Amino acid sequence: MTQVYPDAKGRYGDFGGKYVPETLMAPLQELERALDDAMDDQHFIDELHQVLTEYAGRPTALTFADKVTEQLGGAKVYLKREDLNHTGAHKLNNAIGQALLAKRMGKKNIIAETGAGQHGVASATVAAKFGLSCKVFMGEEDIKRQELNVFRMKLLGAEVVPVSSGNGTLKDATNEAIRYWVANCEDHFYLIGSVVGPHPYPRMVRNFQRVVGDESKVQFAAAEPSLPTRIYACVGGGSNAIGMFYPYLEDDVELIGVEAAGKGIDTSEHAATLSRGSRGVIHGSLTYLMQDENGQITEPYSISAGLDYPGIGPEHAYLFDSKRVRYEAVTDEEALESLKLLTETEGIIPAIETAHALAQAFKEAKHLTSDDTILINLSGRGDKDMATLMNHFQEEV
Amino acid sequence: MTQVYPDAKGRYGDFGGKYVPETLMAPLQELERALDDAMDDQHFIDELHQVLTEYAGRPTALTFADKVTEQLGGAKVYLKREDLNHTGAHKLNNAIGQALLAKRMGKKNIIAETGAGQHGVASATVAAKFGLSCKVFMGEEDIKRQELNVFRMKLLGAEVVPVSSGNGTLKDATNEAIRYWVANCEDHFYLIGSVVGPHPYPRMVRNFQRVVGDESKVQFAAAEPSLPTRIYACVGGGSNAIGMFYPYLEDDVELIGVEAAGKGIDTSEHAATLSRGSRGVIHGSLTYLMQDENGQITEPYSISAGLDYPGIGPEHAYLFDSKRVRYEAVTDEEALESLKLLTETEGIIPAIETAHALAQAFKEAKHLTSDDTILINLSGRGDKDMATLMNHFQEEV
Amino acid sequence: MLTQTSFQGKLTKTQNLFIPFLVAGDPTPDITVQLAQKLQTAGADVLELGVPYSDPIADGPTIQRAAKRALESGMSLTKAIELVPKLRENGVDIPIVIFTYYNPVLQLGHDYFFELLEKNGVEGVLIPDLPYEESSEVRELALNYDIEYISFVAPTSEARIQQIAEQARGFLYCVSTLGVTGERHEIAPEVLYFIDKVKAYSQAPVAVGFGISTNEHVRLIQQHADGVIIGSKIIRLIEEELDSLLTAEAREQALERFYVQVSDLVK
Amino acid sequence: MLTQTSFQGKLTKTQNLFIPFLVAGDPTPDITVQLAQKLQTAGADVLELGVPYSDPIADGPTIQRAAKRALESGMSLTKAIELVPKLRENGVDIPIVIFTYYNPVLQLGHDYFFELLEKNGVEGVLIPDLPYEESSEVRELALNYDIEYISFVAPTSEARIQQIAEQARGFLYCVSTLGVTGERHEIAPEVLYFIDKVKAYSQAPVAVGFGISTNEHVRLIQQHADGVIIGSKIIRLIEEELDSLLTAEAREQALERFYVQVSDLVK
Ligand SMILES: Cc1ncc(COP(=O)(O)O)c(C=O)c1O
Ligand SMILES: Cc1ncc(COP(=O)(O)O)c(C=O)c1O
Repeated sequence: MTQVYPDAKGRYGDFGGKYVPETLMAPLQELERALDDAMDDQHFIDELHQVLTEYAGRPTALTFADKVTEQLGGAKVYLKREDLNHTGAHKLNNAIGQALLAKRMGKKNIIAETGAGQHGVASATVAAKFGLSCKVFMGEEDIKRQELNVFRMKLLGAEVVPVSSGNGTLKDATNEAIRYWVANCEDHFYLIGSVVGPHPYPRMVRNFQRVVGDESKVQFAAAEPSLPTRIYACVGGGSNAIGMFYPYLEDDVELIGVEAAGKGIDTSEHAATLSRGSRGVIHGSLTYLMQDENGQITEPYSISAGLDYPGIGPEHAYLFDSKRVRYEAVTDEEALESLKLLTETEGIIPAIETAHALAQAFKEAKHLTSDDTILINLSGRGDKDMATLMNHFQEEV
Repeated sequence: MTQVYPDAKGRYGDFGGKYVPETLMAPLQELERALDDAMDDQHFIDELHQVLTEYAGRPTALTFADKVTEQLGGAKVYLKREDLNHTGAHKLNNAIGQALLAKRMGKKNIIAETGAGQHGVASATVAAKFGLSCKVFMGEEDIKRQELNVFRMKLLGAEVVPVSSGNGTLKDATNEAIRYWVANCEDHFYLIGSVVGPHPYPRMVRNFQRVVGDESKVQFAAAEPSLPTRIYACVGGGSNAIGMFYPYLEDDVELIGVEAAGKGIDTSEHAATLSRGSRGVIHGSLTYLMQDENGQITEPYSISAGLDYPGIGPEHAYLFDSKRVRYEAVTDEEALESLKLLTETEGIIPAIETAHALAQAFKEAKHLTSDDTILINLSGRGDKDMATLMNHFQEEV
Repeated sequence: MLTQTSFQGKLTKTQNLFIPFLVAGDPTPDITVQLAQKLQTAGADVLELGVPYSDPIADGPTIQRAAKRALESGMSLTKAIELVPKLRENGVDIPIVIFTYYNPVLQLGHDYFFELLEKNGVEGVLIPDLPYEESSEVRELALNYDIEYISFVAPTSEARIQQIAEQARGFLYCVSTLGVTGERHEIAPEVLYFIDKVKAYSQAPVAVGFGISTNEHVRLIQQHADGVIIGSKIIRLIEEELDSLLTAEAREQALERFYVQVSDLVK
Repeated sequence: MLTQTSFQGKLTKTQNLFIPFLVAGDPTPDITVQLAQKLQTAGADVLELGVPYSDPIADGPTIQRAAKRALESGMSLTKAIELVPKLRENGVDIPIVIFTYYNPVLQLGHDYFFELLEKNGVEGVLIPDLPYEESSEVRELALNYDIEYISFVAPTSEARIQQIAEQARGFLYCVSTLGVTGERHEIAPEVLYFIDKVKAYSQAPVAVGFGISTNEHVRLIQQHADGVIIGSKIIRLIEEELDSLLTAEAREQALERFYVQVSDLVK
């Protein structure tokens, strides 16, 4: 299966492709060639590995969550600790990979889109480390909501470009980043933050994120006699999930992607792209997305900024249709409850994105036995979410 | 030398000892016995190692800071990445060690003091992980200044006890924690956050923090043919510094501890205990401290809450007097400038505490040659300092 | 050497083409019809009728604003297509090309989309985010329905210029500069060189778009290409008259001023 | 079986001792003198004169507040010792014990400290954060200067009780409960058991402190121990009269009320 897709046109079954203005076709081909060339070059692979190890702090730990396990009374719960990655989430793995590639391609400038600012911070970080200029496109609404991350990017030397088009959120920031790239593709590298966008982005980002799953496989084998019964990851664009799932696709392991149900998938306020969306094209790729009957893309909602995206990576669309991965949706409330549970029992404050995966995993773990093991991708830490959490929990704690 | 101190009375040369109310003598002896017993027990050592590895994410990376090195044009700069430790600083190493010891001693409740909240968060974290109740004493002024960390502790399930005595800062919180401990020593474990306090605390905390230096020695040997020329660490109470320095004390390596000079050591607003303080007793230990001519302890000042302490660990007092370690002081301004430099060149936002070590190291690295290597203990990440940094840099960035 | 007649034979000219762009429904469907009449009177050879879209990645701020206004007036792909018979009723008989992003097309379904186009008498279609490699099914359907599928070439197209140009139908949309739609100050010499290169391969008339905003641009481009596509500049002219256009009593005069400005632009 | 006379022979009683505690300079040095007079009249056998300190880790909130007031009035270790001759001048002739944390002593230097004590006629010293193991030098100096170095025992002292008690001088300060200074509601039976145990070893009178705040406490304790040390309760009585004490016209009456309250406490 791992060999089957994407095909030469960047297709995962029906999904993927390159739905971009003509101007970008050449840069995408150039990128694809450079990527293939780099991934064949042991020197590049070694450099990537070295940066991941010596700079980002990989491998991240695999933690047996003994207290949660005890509390749930079902399957043994393991956590893959991407929260311990430099800058606090899996996002950096991909940013490092793409930045090294940009450098190799001789591009001195990177551009990136960001919603909550996590990918923006990761991009600004690698730009600083590798001596690249960095422009981060960010919706004006998001800039207001994520003051701290905006400041962090600036401190790292990046320029944050406010985007007022549309609703001034992630989708619009992405549109604007693409527009800027169209105009400046000759010397700019567009560093996309998830397994979305036109081919070869979904493949490239997956390959830079699979280190999560690959490491976990080795670590899990050292801890348990067999593979995990189930693996959980939250799904926004889908990069942490595919990074975790990919190395297990051909194994006898149940894989569960967890979307944001916001205020409920039966309301209009959610971001459950697979559970409630339909096929369409967004940001250069054919996939599932949230749209109205006229094919206008609609604004999603989730308490978690990183899941608040109307599309999803095309590989997930494929894995959904082919039923290799099960996708579930978890509400704001359920996520926050699980966040609190993990915090109180394990002393780990996860990102609200991550808490969606936790919620589904905890629900299911109860009904499994102590012979079962589950692995959750702890995609990031909750430090960035403190303002939101304070709003929500202030009275309770 | 490593065998010479502390002696049986907890003395490092003249320094250290147990200057505590009679009530605490027995609990301190109990602690000392339990500690010695635990450190002799391979089972305890293995458990400690396992938690550090699988939960905290150790070993933390050793990063070659190529861009800073290039920019400074002198010695090669290496960073020991305690910022990648769970909860973002070296503090957790010690909290894990003490919490495991508390559990082993059958104490179900821990108490801790905190200034900025870093040790409070570390304590609340281990309390959650090991199922202990946790009370964190914190000055009322600090509670106002560190709203976010207060919330974090509460979310982790800890009780934050406001301390209004004195100036309502760290020193007073420590006094209050000691008072509470005096009253509740039978079933409470006092989890001190640095190499301060009465014997055996300074020794215990050093032994739980030496993992930093021990790891770095192995990692450095893999990266360079010889030991570092100089090693730098910031000094508040002195735990990250002693953790880093201790394994090198008998080696031919220059060790530099960096205190907070605040607005300048010739003003009244600084926290440069060794550079400007005198001998005295604080929090149970004979050491250097900041006091007036009547022996009343004075309030220190530093932009960095973690260095804003009027005393220092007794082992540092000894290493200062014996000249084995050189101590320097760095102002707020110098620290912030180095914080910015590291952020922009390496994509790592350090804690303001850490930035003091950076400032001194960067100053000196310029005058060394490319045959020299320096190692800086990157004691923590700057996420906790964003509000302070925003205030300071908002116009600049 | 352009011999191909196209747009169901309705485009007989193959030089000095003037192809203006309107967003259907900007600011209202009725006004779009009136603006189209003026453009035809001012010499338009083909009308590019844009369908407003929530996420127009190939468009600059001017056309984004127009799309926003049009979406607020309730426009959709279906309604835009159904506006064509209205245009005909009102005397607009030049070939009409529907400009739409791919996602709304996908929601209608390819077949239904072409049925709609045919039923409503649309002569061409142009999808900016459906590059050559992704468009074979749509191009085939277009051939079957005898509707021109307009292709793009860009300065970065390089090796693909020939492939695309040789299969071009209707006209070949030559993106004059990198970037999204919007007015530009200067036309760089490389642009003219690029146009010449494209012309050498193209069977269809080569029309140049993106950034043409002055009469000088038009004259210069017409010396090298077969036509000009003018989008953002036209939208800007509409924006200048927006209040008047939306006021019943002032509209006639605003349309007249629009007509004069457009005529000056392409004179 | 207590035979030792102490405090340079000035303490001849070895039972039913009443040892009140004042913070020197709370709220002013002059008022401290007046309060001491009243305490002597109310039957005090020894006066414990506290030196205010910035970081009093063995004290509860009441004594912390007193220390704060005293520091604000400019009090220091030297000034507290120099207050003793003033007390003598005003007729306070019971033994006086200086209660001070160790750090101010260290700043003066051990020798100079004892010289000062001697010169000013202080009979005893008590350092709450200088436990037995850290105090050998100070104890030796105290012996040389014939000044009583008062030791503490606490419920947690266990094996050390005997060692400390056997070397006790002046009186042995028996910390009745865990915790810092402050009033308590009840005296637990374990406390009495603990006192009995201490008494069995001690050469010096055993005085019990920490938490004694009612006449019932005093009576109960006196049945087991040789004396009571009353600190926080005395400070509370001062606090109740604080405003009056600080007003020249009201002071005399306030002192009188203070006297009555103290007398009731130890009657
Ligand atoms: C911690 C964390 N987890 C998950 C996500 C969602 O992204 P993806 O689905 O690409 O992993 C984000 C996005 O910002 C994130 O910050
Ligand atoms: C990141 C960091 N570094 C250093 C310190 C200073 O403590 P110490 O001197 O004990 O290492 C602190 C204290 O909070 C800290 O948070």
